[in-house]
Amino acid sequence: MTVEKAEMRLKILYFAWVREKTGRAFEEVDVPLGIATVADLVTWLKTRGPEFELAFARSDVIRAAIDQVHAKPTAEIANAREIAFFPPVTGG
Amino acid sequence: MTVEKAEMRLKILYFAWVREKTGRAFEEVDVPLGIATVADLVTWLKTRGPEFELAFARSDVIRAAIDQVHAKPTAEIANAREIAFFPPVTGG
Amino acid sequence: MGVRVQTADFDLSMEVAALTTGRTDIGAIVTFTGTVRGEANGQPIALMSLEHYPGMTEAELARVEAEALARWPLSASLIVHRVGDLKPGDNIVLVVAASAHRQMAFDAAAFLMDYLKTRAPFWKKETGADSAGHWVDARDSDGEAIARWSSTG
Amino acid sequence: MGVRVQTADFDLSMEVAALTTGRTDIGAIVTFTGTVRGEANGQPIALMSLEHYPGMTEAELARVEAEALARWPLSASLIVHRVGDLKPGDNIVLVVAASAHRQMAFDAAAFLMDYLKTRAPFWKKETGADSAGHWVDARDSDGEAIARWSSTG
Repeated sequence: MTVEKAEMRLKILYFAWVREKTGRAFEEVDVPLGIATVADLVTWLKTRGPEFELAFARSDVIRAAIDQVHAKPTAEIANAREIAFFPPVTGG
Repeated sequence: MTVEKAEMRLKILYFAWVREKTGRAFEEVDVPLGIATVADLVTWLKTRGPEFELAFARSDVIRAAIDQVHAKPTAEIANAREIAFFPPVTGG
Repeated sequence: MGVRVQTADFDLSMEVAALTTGRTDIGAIVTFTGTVRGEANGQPIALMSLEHYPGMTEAELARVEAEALARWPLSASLIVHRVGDLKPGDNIVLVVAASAHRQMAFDAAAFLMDYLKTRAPFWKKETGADSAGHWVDARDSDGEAIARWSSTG
Repeated sequence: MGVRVQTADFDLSMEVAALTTGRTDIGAIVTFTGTVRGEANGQPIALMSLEHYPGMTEAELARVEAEALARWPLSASLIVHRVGDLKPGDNIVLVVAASAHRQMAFDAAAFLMDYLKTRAPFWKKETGADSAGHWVDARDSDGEAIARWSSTG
């Protein structure tokens, strides 16, 4: 992969059953222009194949973090370096 | 001391500053007839000398236990074996 | 379920292990350790002496523990209270409450401490650097702390 | 003030001693230990696997600890969370809160646990005796527990 538009290159991480369903722990992706929010990114990810459609089928329960801080679906992803998707946390 | 009326013989214990002021940790006393409650007993004890008058001067803050159970001033002392007087507890 | 009064120190890990080792029904263990502070009312203290009422202490602590067990499904609980002469930094008291879920363990441990502070027959005497000793006054806030529990029974 | 994520077990006494030894400003130390229960929803479990988000975990735990310090004058605090494969009875998490007075230590420890359960990026997977694994669902009561704190800030 060559980096043509650095501002669109994102590291995406998946945890717990989101990781199991997407079949990967992380990837670097080139996100098309026009993807402004976390919700936009989820919509776009679901178009990338059946494993993503399955992983994000229950997108209402999936949580996100932008650069290691919890983020809402409406959060802007501009300038983000890394975005993570995961189920509600169950530690402690 | 000989036990003439077993029902009037009481073991009385004193703790913390009540002990220091009465000058004793415990004693066995023959309580006269007519002493019915914890409050009656305090009133009678105060007649036994200046150290008791001093020890029970702040009788409103002194607590009592009858047979190792917290008791109110109005509690009956009939059938008690041991009565204790002490300041509010400060453990823990 | 145990209650002990002792002059010796206690070890947190050993006490918890004795209650929980080999058990898989416990999910939450809360401990409270009370220690001697080096100052009281802004004055340094050199020594803290703890006096108690033998016999009544054990009976009262057992009653308090029974009340806690009637309120919460505790898996295990323990109260250890030291007596005698202690120095700043020394342990005074240990309360352990173990339960399947965390809120019960927290509530039970706080309850045991509140009752212990207002009912268990212990008295503290502080001795300052000048060797003047004075008995610690009961704090009003302890009475308020215990009042919390009367409406939740 | 510390936050650690580790595969190794922890020792309660050693962790508390590391926070408090030599200090005489502490009067109350509350610890919470979370352990793996042997059953989930009535089914025995053989293994509990804990996954986390390295980097975010430490950052989030540090933020939670900073919030606790903004609310209570804590003398010391510590969060240790294990990851990897654990068995029933094993320790999962340790929270320690030390303060001059007991109510602050209790409140701070409960607060740290509530926030940890709702914000720290850990996920538990239980494996039953039949080797079937499933991810633990978040409990609604954890969301309610955290809501308590928003009105007391």
